[in-house]
Amino acid sequence: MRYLPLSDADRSDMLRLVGASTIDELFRDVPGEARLHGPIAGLPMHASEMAVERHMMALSRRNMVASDVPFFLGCGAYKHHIPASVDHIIQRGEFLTSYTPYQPEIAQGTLQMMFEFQTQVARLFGCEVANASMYDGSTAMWEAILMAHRITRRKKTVISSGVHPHYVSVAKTMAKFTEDALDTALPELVAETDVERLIGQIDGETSAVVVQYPDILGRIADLAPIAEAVHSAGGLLIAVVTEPVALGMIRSPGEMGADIVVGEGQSIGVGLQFGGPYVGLFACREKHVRQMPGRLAGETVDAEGKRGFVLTLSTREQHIRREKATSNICTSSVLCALAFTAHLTLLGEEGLRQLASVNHARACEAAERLAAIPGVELVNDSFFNEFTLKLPIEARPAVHAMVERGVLGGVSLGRLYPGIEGLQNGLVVAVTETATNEDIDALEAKLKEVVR
Amino acid sequence: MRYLPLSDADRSDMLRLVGASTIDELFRDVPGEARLHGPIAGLPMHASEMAVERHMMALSRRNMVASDVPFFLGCGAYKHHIPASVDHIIQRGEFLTSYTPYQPEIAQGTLQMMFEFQTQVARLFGCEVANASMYDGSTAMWEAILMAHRITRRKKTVISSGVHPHYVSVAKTMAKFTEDALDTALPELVAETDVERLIGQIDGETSAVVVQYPDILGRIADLAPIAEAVHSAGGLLIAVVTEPVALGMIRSPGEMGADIVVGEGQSIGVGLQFGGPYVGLFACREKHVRQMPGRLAGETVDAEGKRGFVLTLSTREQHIRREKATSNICTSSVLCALAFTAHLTLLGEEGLRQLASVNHARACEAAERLAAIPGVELVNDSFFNEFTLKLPIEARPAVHAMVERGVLGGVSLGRLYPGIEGLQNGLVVAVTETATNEDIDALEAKLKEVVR
Amino acid sequence: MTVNPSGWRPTQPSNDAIADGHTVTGNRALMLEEPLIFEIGSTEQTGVDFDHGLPTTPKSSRLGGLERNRAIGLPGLSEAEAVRHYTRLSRQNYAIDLGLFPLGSCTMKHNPRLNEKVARFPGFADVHPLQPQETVQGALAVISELAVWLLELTGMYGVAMSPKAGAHGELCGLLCIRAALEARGDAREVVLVPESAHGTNPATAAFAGYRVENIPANEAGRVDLDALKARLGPDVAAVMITNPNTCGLFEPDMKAISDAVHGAGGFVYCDGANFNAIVGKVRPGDLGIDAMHINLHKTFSTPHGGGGPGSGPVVLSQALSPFGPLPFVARHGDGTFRLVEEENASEEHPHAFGRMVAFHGQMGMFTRALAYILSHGADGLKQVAEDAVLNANYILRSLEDVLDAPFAKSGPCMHEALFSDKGFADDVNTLDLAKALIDEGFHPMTMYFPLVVHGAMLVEPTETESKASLDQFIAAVRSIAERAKAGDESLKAAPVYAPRRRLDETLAARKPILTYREAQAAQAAE
Amino acid sequence: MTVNPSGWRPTQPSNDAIADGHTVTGNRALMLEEPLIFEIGSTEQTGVDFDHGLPTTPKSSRLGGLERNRAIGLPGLSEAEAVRHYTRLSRQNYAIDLGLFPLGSCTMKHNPRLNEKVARFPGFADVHPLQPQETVQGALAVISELAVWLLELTGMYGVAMSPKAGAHGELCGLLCIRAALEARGDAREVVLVPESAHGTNPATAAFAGYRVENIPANEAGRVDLDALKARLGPDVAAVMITNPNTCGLFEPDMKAISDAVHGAGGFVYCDGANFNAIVGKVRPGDLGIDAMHINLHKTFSTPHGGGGPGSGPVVLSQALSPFGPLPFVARHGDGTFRLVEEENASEEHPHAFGRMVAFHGQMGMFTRALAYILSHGADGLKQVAEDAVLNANYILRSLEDVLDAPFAKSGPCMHEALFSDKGFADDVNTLDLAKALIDEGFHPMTMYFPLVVHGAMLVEPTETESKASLDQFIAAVRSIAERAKAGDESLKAAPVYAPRRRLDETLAARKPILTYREAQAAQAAE
Ligand SMILES: Cc1ncc(COP(=O)(O)O)c(C=O)c1O
Ligand SMILES: Cc1ncc(COP(=O)(O)O)c(C=O)c1O
Repeated sequence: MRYLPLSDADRSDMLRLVGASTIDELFRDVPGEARLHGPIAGLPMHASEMAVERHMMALSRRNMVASDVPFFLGCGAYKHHIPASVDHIIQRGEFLTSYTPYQPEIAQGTLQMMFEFQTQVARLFGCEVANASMYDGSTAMWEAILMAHRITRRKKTVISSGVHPHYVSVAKTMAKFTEDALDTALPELVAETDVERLIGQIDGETSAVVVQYPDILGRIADLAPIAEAVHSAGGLLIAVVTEPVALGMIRSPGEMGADIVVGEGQSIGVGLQFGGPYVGLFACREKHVRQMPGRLAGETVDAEGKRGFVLTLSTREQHIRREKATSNICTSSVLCALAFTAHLTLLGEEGLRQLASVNHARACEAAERLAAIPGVELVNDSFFNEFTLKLPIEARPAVHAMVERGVLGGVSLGRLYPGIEGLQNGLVVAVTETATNEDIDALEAKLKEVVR
Repeated sequence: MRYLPLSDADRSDMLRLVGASTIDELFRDVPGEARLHGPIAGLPMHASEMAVERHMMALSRRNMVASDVPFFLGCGAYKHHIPASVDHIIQRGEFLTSYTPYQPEIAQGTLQMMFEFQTQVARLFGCEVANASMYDGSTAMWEAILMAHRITRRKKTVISSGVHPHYVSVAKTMAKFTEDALDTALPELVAETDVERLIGQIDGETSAVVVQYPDILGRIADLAPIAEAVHSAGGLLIAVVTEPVALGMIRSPGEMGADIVVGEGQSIGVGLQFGGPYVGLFACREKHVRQMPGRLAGETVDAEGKRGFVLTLSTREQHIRREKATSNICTSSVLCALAFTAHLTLLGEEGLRQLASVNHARACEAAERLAAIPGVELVNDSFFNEFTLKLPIEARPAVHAMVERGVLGGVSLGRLYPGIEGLQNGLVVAVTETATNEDIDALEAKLKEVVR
Repeated sequence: MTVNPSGWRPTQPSNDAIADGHTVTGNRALMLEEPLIFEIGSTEQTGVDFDHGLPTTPKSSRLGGLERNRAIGLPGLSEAEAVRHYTRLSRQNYAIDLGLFPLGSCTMKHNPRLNEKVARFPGFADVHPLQPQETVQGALAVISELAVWLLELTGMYGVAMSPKAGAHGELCGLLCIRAALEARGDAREVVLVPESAHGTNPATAAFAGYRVENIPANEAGRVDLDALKARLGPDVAAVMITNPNTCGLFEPDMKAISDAVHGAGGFVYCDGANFNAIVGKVRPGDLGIDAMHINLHKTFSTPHGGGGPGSGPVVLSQALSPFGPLPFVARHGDGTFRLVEEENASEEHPHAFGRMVAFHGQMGMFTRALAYILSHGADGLKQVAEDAVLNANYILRSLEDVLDAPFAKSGPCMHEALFSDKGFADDVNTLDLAKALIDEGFHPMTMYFPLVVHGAMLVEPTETESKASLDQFIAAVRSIAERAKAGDESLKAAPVYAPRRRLDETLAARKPILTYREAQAAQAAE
Repeated sequence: MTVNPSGWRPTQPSNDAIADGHTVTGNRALMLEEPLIFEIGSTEQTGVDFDHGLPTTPKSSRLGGLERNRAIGLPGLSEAEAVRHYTRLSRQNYAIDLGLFPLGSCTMKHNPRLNEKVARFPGFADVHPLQPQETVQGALAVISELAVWLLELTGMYGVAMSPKAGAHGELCGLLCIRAALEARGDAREVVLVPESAHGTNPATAAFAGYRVENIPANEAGRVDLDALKARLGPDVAAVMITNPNTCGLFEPDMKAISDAVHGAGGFVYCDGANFNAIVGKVRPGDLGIDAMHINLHKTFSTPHGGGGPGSGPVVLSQALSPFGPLPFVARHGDGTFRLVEEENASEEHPHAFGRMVAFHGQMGMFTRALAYILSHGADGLKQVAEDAVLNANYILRSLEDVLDAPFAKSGPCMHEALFSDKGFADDVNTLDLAKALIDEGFHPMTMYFPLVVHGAMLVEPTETESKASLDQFIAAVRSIAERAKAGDESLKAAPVYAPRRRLDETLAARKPILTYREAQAAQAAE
């Protein structure tokens, strides 16, 4: 087997040294009846690299590739161009095949990268501190709700109807078991977000309000009034960002008063990959850092006084605190964080601003043209690179019909909110820098066809 | 521009320091009338990575990809499966972006790899020493002829009709200018090679005899008799190997008495790449090493007595010897040599033997089946993974007709020997481990169609 | 072009230069210092280009009046600088690709490059999670093929693929258990966890709303069966067992434990982080286990990447399968695949406890793990376990005379060898030995875990280490162990050759500096 | 999992351990020793697998009775060991990705990763050179697009794409010249080459069957025009000029030189290795040049790869174009492409001097170079030359007070700054300064070339270095230069931090050991 260095000669020498005559003697603690003899029956034996590669290639060809067709899907995962150097960097063996940096003297590469990542995320979100990554945006949001709960010692959380429905269901799932009370609602196909409702729901029991920015329909609303309302009630504001590229153009949640800002980092540096691995972003106020989940890299000095970095505040974590830890997270998503930080470093503030402008301009153009299709209405007043259309027909069949015409035309709200009255005609369209004029032409043409 | 670190601010600071008010002052040695003002007119301006990638992708899609169709081309370039780790290794920045190892203290990686490569090539070819690579097989062959000429001080070289015609024309081109006399001939569609003829041509003027093994039609002949004949006439035997994988099963030229063995290393570790870059292999007897062209890595010790490697015997080379150098070669093909040595290290002797057996077995199977097609004859008695068929019709149109049927069915001798009587019906078919049963079925079926 | 006309030849030089060891740049030849991006980049600089004549924001921007009005402070680098920055940083890391990385409990094995290649096929890497299902049949096929393998290898009934790492898998398993108990109206609030358990076990139990109680180990390093039985009762929802356990030992009483727990109406959760020791040799399903997570980033070699991403599918018994989370992949008779999500759950999977993540789990890890499994096949995976166990026992027996091996008498270990600092001179500890190993060119073993052994050193070589590599490691450990017993003070100075000497973790925790502040620039420059 | 319960905090440790500097393994933390594959591999071991039931050689083998009957002696490694072997070796190399690599005349600039990606598109990487032309139109299009760019950038008439490197391009150019002369029945046998020329120039001229004569330089480091004119005559076939020349200076008399050579019936070959200095600023075609090679691996950033592969297309004047080699790509009106090869040469290109390589040249370099050129565009390429020249002048002016810069008075340099060892203490030389630079974390400049300057140091920073990187380099050189002048003996000990101290090149040449012999094992082990 190509990955196994021991030869049969090595094996018998080593068995002799450990004083066993057969390998199975080393498994003697395994009750005989449970021990398997010979390879598990019915399963294939080892295969050559060429055979495996061909099998996987054949499977991969059964998927429609985003870059091969006009593509307009978003709703929590975005297609952006990733510089080739990012993939080169994350394939450096010293990053790819290292572990969580437990031995800082020989892990400065990962630790410094984490420190840079934390700083970039904090600045992008307008917060004081950020951690070194969570699994993804949806789990980061639940951890934020729990963190608020620890800080405020309150259990009621008000969640905006504009939060990604999958994120909401993750929170609902967990809340069942932690007995947190979640106040949720469904979005409506209107231009305004549910700011009013949120403010209305806040009371002295409210631990936090959770708002997505931009929201699931692409709408952008000022968070300041909500922050004010929840703060004056002694609660916290949690903002969720699923498209961080937007922050190259619009105000950060932190600036508007959010106490905890979490997000999905996929859209910077990480490919679509059918949903994972992605990278959860988590930022907050410095005063709350000891309630934060996840790894934190911190600056210190070595025995010669040289600056260096270490994992710190680990007394928050499971390996020290066990059942009293702020979270059970251990392995998170550091390699994706590396991709994120490398891409953001290549962009820099100037590049991010330009990238955001191109996205917004393209989206504005597409929105205008699509809204001009008879029977099709643009729901949003405000949006960044993603907006919602109200079709004259159900959007879900329309999406399938567009697929048959070779266009991935958007995400239907029917997919995200199955069977919910009033949302079935909603189509969420994301337009990034990767959409060409020809792509937009194709979308316009095919959508016209299918709605007529 | 994304690759340029200087900002405009840097530029003006630096101009100030060098005492120039404009960048063009630094170009003042360039006569005014020759100096261009502004970007060259009519050429496009810089482009985004995404735009360039799309343009190149579009061009690449205008080629038929070997792995996408049943594929049977050889004649000096072979399609073998290359382990993914080989490409990972050659993309290590420390190999990819380093220069010829002129500073050995910080180039041991490349130097040790060269030393290992030299040893592998020498052993594979059955020679005492090998160099650290040439451009490709064709230029290596000419360098071998010149080397023999330096050693024997004779100018007549007899070249077998079984040598790749492109290699022969490279030699003829050079010989015109060096006034070396080349005795060449065209192959015939028969089972025997031209051993007789070669031996017949040898005389006291003969510097070297050049034989390809296996030859252009895939035939394998014992080199010992030729070696004997040319040695007794005071000349040298040069063997050319274009498919080194064959040496996993058949005797090495060195064993049979070849004095200089050159080859094309592409088939181990290097992709087809439409013909380049490839890697020339060059091996010979130790006593002739000072007449050898190209870089050589040698073992030595450092100031602390630790083993290390350096470029050595450079008094053969242009940078020291200038017009008296053994060759003008400088940059050669070290990264391809790395791919070769990495792949061969993964194979090892056992893997190479197995790989060769699979190739031979597949080729035998295909040969039998194709020879069974009415009107189609197998020319070879002997072959490794490549053989020649005599078709009832001209092979060149047959190849095009197979392309229309989605099969890359082989190399026609009409392409290699345009207009040569008696060769037009020849089709050279290479069958490697990458050819599946379905591929061979397809070839058989399509060939049947086109020859009927 | 470089020549040495002077014909100069080296003579043993003095080492003063090393001793004083200062360079203008702070670099030491190939050991290069690297500043922070905030110290070298600028907010105007960028390493990306945009095409000419690209539309920029139209007059009527649609940003709802929330245009950014402050700078963010994100430095940019040209691509040339960025590639160099990260390459130089990477060289300050140790990694499997560099040498033995025997971090016990972490299974740091070779990461095949084929898997990296496969995961990057456009058909896998460039597919959106919400694409219509008819356009992602290949992706669903990968998930389902991998699921089948995991079930076969574990002998379990169902598998939840979406958990994002081991701890997330633990959570998934406990939530299944909780859902199952609630389904029968049985509200239990205690989860029993051995003292030797990994921190994520108790943390997860708490995260799932349970109260955690420890169960003791016997002197053979196994769960004390009697103590466990004694504690079982109507309040115990589950027992979390790690098997092979964190002392690197197999729990011979596993079946008995399961029976006892089931007898008391509880469930058995098995922490499968150590599955590498038994894959293809034993099927947890045959030991009465109800739920077990599998760290694809351990047993099935998806790269650890400096701390993730991982993937933690959870295999489930028949009793728990109905409660597994959404979404999952269902296979039709006609060979096509369909996602079971909230909308169709009511028919197909009514008891699902809910959803754990936004999408379908770690697809990029599934492709790698499947390629790994297909490469090994049933025979290769069995060999993996055997070689992993053989390598660990080889280390155990080669070191037990110089290092205290608390459970060595009780027989062979599984995939990891456990040692303690017993016998070290008073002022020398496990940390010192670990740091000395760094200078020898090895990554240290896991230190101070499990907590049940003093100054624990947990060594997991894995099956992808050659005998030569183990022998070199053994020689290094032996010499350091001798020094540790002799109380050699110079161990305190280790490491001396690493990019950094020992770092002050206490300072870092007392005055946390978690992000870069421009103010620091000055200070850093000092 | 690692914690530090002892709460230990570092105190400035002693450095003794460094001074004695010995480890059991010989490793120094991340600086790892690596044996030869012949010392760690075995002929039975392999890192590849073959599928079960693959046909093996049938009874009737067709090998003509030449089956191998001896072992070859090729060691194999498992993939795990192989990846580690080459990774560890790679870490003993310096590279552009690590830092400044100012090797004069070699143009070590950043190698964009996009180009690596593009070259690996299956449509380029997995195409056979002898595929029918209708199946390789994309490949032919790449060659022809790149050719058009090279012609535009140089203002020349034709281009030969097949030469495999710079030296091969020189050969191509001289053979065109020779063919052109022979075509007019004019047999000339001398080629004039400046003393300062790169070694490949005279070597190539000899390789092409010419006699080489040197032409002197004037004290401004340029070709002595009068001396050249005086030497011109009916026996002079060509003059080879490097422009910008190897002293990093532009030849202001280039046009006059060309006119004189043409006047005497000869041709002008220009060594284009230094084209990076003028790309987009000057077109060689406007200076009367007849042939010039372009090192795609320099100016157009295809990676040097530790010594190749490169690519050396040659641009030709109208006078020489008819004689260019086969094959080449012709573009039809309908946008399709066709190869002109031996078979159709007689109609389309009757005067071709012949063929230089088996196939079509370095396709893998063409794709990279084209991606590089399209990325920069006309504006970016001009900027490349300007920044390259600016960076070199910045270094020249920042060091001329501490290092002798022989031609600094004569005005600005182009893309490289040249210094001499004048002023160093007697026993200190250029080599010592270079080796000290290694400890500082830089690759040394080109040493002892060009030969016209004593102890030459030729520094070519290229345009992809930031000002910060140059400043750090300048600081390091300044301090070493001071030590060199002061005769600081410790320079002789440099490098001290590299994987190896200075190596004995004389020993290597006196008793060449060019391949591994098992006998050595013992000796090596000593
Ligand atoms: C025994 C054990 N359990 C659980 C875990 C947690 O797994 P993960 O890090 O994938 O969340 C680990 C990983 O370190 C472990 O070693
Ligand atoms: C001035 C000069 N001419 C020619 C060459 C030879 O080019 P190549 O190494 O590509 O053959 C070089 C490369 O070092 C050079 O610097």
